[in-house]
Amino acid sequence: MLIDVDALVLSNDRLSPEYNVVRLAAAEIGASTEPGQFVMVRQGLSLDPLLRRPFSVFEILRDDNDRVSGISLLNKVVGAVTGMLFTIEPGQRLQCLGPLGQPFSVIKPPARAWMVAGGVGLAPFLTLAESLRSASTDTTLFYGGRSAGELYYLDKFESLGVRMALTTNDGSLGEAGLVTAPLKRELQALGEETPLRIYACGPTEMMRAVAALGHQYRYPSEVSLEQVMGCGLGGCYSCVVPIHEPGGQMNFVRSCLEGPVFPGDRINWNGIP
Amino acid sequence: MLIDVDALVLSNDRLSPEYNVVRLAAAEIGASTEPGQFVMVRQGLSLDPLLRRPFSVFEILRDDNDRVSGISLLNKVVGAVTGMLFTIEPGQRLQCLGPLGQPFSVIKPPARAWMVAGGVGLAPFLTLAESLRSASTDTTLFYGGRSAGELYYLDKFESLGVRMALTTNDGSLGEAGLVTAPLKRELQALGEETPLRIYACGPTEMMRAVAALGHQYRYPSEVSLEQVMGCGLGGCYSCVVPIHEPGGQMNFVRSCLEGPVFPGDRINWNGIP
Amino acid sequence: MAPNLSVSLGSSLQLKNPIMAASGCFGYGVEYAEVVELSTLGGVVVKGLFLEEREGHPPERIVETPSGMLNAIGLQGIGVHRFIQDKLPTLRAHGATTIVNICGSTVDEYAELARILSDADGVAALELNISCPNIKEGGITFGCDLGGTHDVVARVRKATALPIIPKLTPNVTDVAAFARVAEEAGADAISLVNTFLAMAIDVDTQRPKLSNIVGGLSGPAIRPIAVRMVHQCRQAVQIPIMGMGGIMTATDVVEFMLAGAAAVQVGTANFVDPFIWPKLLSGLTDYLDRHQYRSAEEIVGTVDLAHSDVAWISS
Amino acid sequence: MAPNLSVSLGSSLQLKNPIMAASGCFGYGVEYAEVVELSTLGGVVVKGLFLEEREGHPPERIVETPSGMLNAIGLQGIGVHRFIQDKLPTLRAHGATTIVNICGSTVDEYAELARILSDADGVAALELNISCPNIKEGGITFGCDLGGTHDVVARVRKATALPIIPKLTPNVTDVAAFARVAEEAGADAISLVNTFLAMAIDVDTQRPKLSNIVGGLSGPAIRPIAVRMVHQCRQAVQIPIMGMGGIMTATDVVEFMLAGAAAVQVGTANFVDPFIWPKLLSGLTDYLDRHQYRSAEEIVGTVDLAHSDVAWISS
Ligand SMILES: Cc1cc2nc3c(=O)[nH]c(=O)nc-3n(C[C@H](O)[C@H](O)[C@H](O)COP(=O)(O)OP(=O)(O)OC[C@H]3O[C@@H](n4cnc5c(N)ncnc54)[C@H](O)[C@@H]3O)c2cc1C
Ligand SMILES: Cc1cc2nc3c(=O)[nH]c(=O)nc-3n(C[C@H](O)[C@H](O)[C@H](O)COP(=O)(O)OP(=O)(O)OC[C@H]3O[C@@H](n4cnc5c(N)ncnc54)[C@H](O)[C@@H]3O)c2cc1C
Ligand SMILES: Cc1cc2nc3c(=O)[nH]c(=O)nc-3n(C[C@H](O)[C@H](O)[C@H](O)COP(=O)(O)O)c2cc1C
Ligand SMILES: Cc1cc2nc3c(=O)[nH]c(=O)nc-3n(C[C@H](O)[C@H](O)[C@H](O)COP(=O)(O)O)c2cc1C
Ligand code: FES
Ligand code: FES
Repeated sequence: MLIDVDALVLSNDRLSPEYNVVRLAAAEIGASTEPGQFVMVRQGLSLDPLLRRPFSVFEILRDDNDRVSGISLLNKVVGAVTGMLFTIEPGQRLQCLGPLGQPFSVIKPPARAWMVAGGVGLAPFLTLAESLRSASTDTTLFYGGRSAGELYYLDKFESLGVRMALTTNDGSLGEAGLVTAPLKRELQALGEETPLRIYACGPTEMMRAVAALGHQYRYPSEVSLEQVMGCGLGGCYSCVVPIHEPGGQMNFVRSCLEGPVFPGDRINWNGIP
Repeated sequence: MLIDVDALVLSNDRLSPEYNVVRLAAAEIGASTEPGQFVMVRQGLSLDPLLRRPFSVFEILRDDNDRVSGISLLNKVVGAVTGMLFTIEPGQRLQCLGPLGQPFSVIKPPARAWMVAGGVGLAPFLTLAESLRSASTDTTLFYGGRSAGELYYLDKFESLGVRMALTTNDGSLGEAGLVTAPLKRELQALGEETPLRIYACGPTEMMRAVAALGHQYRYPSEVSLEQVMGCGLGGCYSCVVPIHEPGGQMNFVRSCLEGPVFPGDRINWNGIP
Repeated sequence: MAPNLSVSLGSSLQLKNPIMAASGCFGYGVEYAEVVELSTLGGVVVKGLFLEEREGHPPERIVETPSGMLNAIGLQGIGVHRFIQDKLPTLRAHGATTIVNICGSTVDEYAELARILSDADGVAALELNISCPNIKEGGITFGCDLGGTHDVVARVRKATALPIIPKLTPNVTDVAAFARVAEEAGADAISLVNTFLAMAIDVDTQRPKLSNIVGGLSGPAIRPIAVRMVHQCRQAVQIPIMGMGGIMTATDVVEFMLAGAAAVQVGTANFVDPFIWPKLLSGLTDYLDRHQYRSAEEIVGTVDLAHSDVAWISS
Repeated sequence: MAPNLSVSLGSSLQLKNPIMAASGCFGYGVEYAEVVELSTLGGVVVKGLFLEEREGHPPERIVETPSGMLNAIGLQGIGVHRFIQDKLPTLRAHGATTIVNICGSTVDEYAELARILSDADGVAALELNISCPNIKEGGITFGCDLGGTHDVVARVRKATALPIIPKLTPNVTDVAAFARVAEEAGADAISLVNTFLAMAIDVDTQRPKLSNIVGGLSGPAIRPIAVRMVHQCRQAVQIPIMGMGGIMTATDVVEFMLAGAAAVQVGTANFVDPFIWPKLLSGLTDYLDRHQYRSAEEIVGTVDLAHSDVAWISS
């Protein structure tokens, strides 16, 4: 059920000068969030910035009794609201509306799951990894960043039993280059018979490449798009994505309602700014 | 000299649900502020609220070596910015532009000084009391509030050797009624020969009454007006006060430049909203 | 006793309360059925409809600006027939007071839309969108021309018995003149404002931020202009006014009503807070209670101008 | 090498840089002599002057609105003679490039002001304020009428050899038409926008917040509309444009220049941050450096519209 919580900030861990994790006492949202869903946030009563901003739910927080106690957001500073989220202090509050959007489909064994994350595109994959691993799905994280200092939460994924394939632009951790390189290599090496689902979140060009690889090797892919969203609820038609409809026709669909997760194949990538 | 300091908030003492004192590391401003001067404040980069707000300098802070280390503001919540100032936390920053405006004139013995404060109108009087008392001027504070819980910093004034005449609307501290009642009584009791200057800050009706009493008993008064101020520097002409000019003519003068302190006699009180 | 919130927008349109969802900011209404009880709203103005389906403009379709936003959705929509078939029954089932915002490239299209919607079950009124700033054909070309405004209103008047409410654009020198023409041509009420034609440029790419180059500015940034226009129109016409532009709080609702709006619409604020509706309603009720009014209609147009000229100099 | 910031506003007005203080937001300039080296500004447009002294409107004269403010100062001023006597020498002494904003109730008054100021020492240009929304006589009545605009500009053109820059109001349907008329009548440049006519009501007292009932909206709230209007005018006329409306940062300066402004004015932002001037100048320099321009003039009007229509459907 959709709710709006004026959530207390429990902690703010600054991971780097650009990335941080904000933990929020929004148990009601956490309790009903599925992997890949998002919340729309805003702070206070100021009318500038005006609109809420979409953020993936990064973690579902649990208390000592393993009851859901909140959520966290993985934030990367790019502008006004992400800048504010970086400086927010425990004790302050953040309005969170959610959960919203269509989640990833959680594939089950014997199929394998390959998650491909670029930068802050890691955000939806921690909850997905948890769901996949509780279903005992064989799960890999292909994760690329600019440098070693920009790859986060590796221990956490490892502790869930996720196989890691890391890349950095500068080669300071894992393989040097783009995250699509090991992905392509492993796809080539894969036997045709292995059922597999690819999940991707990151820069548009990365997702496009992943969707193309999925198409080429005939594996289904799901990408989580980051369109500009005015409302998150289907009211404004700002967040549209050009989609190939089953009939061959082209259509603008609202990524807040029908996404943000889409089959990679359905998207007309040329129409995404 | 006028400067703009992005001042660190050192502390925020909430005195009541409406009043608080914010201490700011703005030593450069503190070092050159005279009693009755003000600063224009704003927080952060948000464009709503947009304009700065004027606040009297309440205290000049000093470090252990008695060097000026900052200033404080006495804040009363009435709207957006005063509300923000109430919730601000140490570690955050507040932009302070100042010092601005014409100060009170600090009268010297044998003249006496009577300060009349209503509510948050107390703000400019702590620095004035300090200056008066260092000049050994016999100083009285007539101070009115709604109830005992809304009269602040009494010890501080007493420790400076200021005589106190307190009133509350509900009689919970001092005399019941308006602060102009004891003022009037004491003016009546005063011998004609005693030189005296009256200073007033508070609600417009109070200042108007004080100016009228001063006029009636032929003592000079100085009032500190609280006009809406767009800029604080003489640029916008928003803050004007209708003034009786020496020639008998009427004129709108900018209270940020020629005030906020004016001789009570010079003001056309009917023209103040 | 709780104040009476109902207001009338002309003889044939009675609203439960003066607070409605603005066109294009509430989808087809059905999207919000889980968020707010649609029947509690004064009305739901659905997204602008053409006769036919439209794909709208490519992204980017919106950009945020100080206390506002630009949109150039381009009236993506399902067309009137699919609306009647797929959406209207749901709106009816939820007890919504549905006002349909219609848009045409020609006067005939407006008339045709009006005829079709007159036959549909569950349409309370038609809002004539002659003010959309971000489509090329139709729309604002009628709204910026007195003759064009007259033609559309007069033709739709002939085509339907439904209450008709032309929606005026603020992008004109004298909005009151358009209000008068609309009244003369037979409008039951007018609504204003639609958005302000505006533009934002990305300085890094040196391209417009919107794919459509220009878009419409809405949100609290425009409120003071919208309030002024509502007040001007109130002095120019007898028919009721639906006021809008930047309403975010119940105080803003009251401001528009004092300026002369018999009802208000809320657009952009619904994006910021989809749970705003009960807050606005209870805020309005509180205001009326506090000021001891028995009905919302009592405050329409009652802004007090008498004290504005402080006669300081004479005193 | 540092990029060349100088820009020309017509043949007889060369500015050191494109960033000027807007009229009415910088007093007579002298108020800010301690805050900013006046000679470092592209120019100082002084507060609107009539022939005679004016007392202006009683308070309240301003009210803040979301990301903006309304003002109805009512052009309080010292009149042209006292300006020439008391303020101009100081401006000259500080090396300011002074542009005088003039305002009249009749066409004759504009011409008379122009004549008087032509004889004064230290006036770089005249800005013709035909767009002040909050005085009854003169001003905006000329600015909202094509004939009136033409008359004022043509008459002032005859009265002076100084560069003349009519300042256009945004409160019109087609600002580009006014730009064209101004050009035809002999303007050297145009400036826009003045403020938007607007209103705010105090719901508790039920009175207008401004003593003058209405006032002019300025500040970042209006920026997207102003940028659009500058861009429209750029396509309509050859003469240079001074753009303004809500500039708060160097990015905003660049946005206006890309839209077509040869220079910009900054008004409300100076209230928020009187130390803004060096920040804007260094921000502009940084931008030009980063994008490898050698001069500010290179970016005027270069917004790239070619990519705006993303041809997604064909791909
Ligand atoms: C479903 C969804 C989930 C998201 N999850 C996360 C997340 O978990 N963590 C996270 O840090 N971010 C996430 N984002 C992106 C995030 O919403 C944007 O970074 C944010 O809206 C920018 O707001 P701002 O006020 O900081 O930037 P603004 O000041 O609004 O803009 C600054 C710059 O950022 C660009 N920008 C604006 N919106 C986006 C966007 N949606 N994507 C990329 N660039 C943008 C603008 O073009 C502009 O150049 C998500 C977006 C979507 C749609
Ligand atoms: C020289 C000077 C010194 C001041 N010193 C102090 C001080 O030391 N401490 C302090 O708490 N306040 C002081 N004030 C008043 C303070 O500036 C206002 O309370 C403040 O600007 C309100 O801002 P806001 O955003 O909270 O209210 P807004 O949201 O802007 O307005 C809320 C309500 O407050 C009213 N209001 C706005 N400005 C004023 C004003 N100037 N006076 C009274 N009511 C106003 C508005 O009409 C409105 O109804 C001073 C004012 C001046 C001119
Ligand atoms: C995203 C968006 C889409 C809109 N679509 C329409 C529309 O289809 N028809 C219409 O008449 N107005 C449309 N409008 C204008 C609004 O109905 C309203 O007039 C305007 O936004 C001002 O109100 P606000 O400030 O409360 O949003 C739209 C506005 C927005 C923001
Ligand atoms: C308080 C105030 C006074 C103004 N006075 C004048 C004036 O005298 N003459 C004039 O042409 N414009 C005047 N303006 C308009 C500004 O010059 C400018 O056109 C407008 O404010 C938009 O720019 P901004 O958003 O940067 O303030 C005034 C604006 C304000 C806010
Ligand atoms: S964000 Fe508004 S429709 Fe998707
Ligand atoms: S506050 Fe701007 S002139 Fe006084």
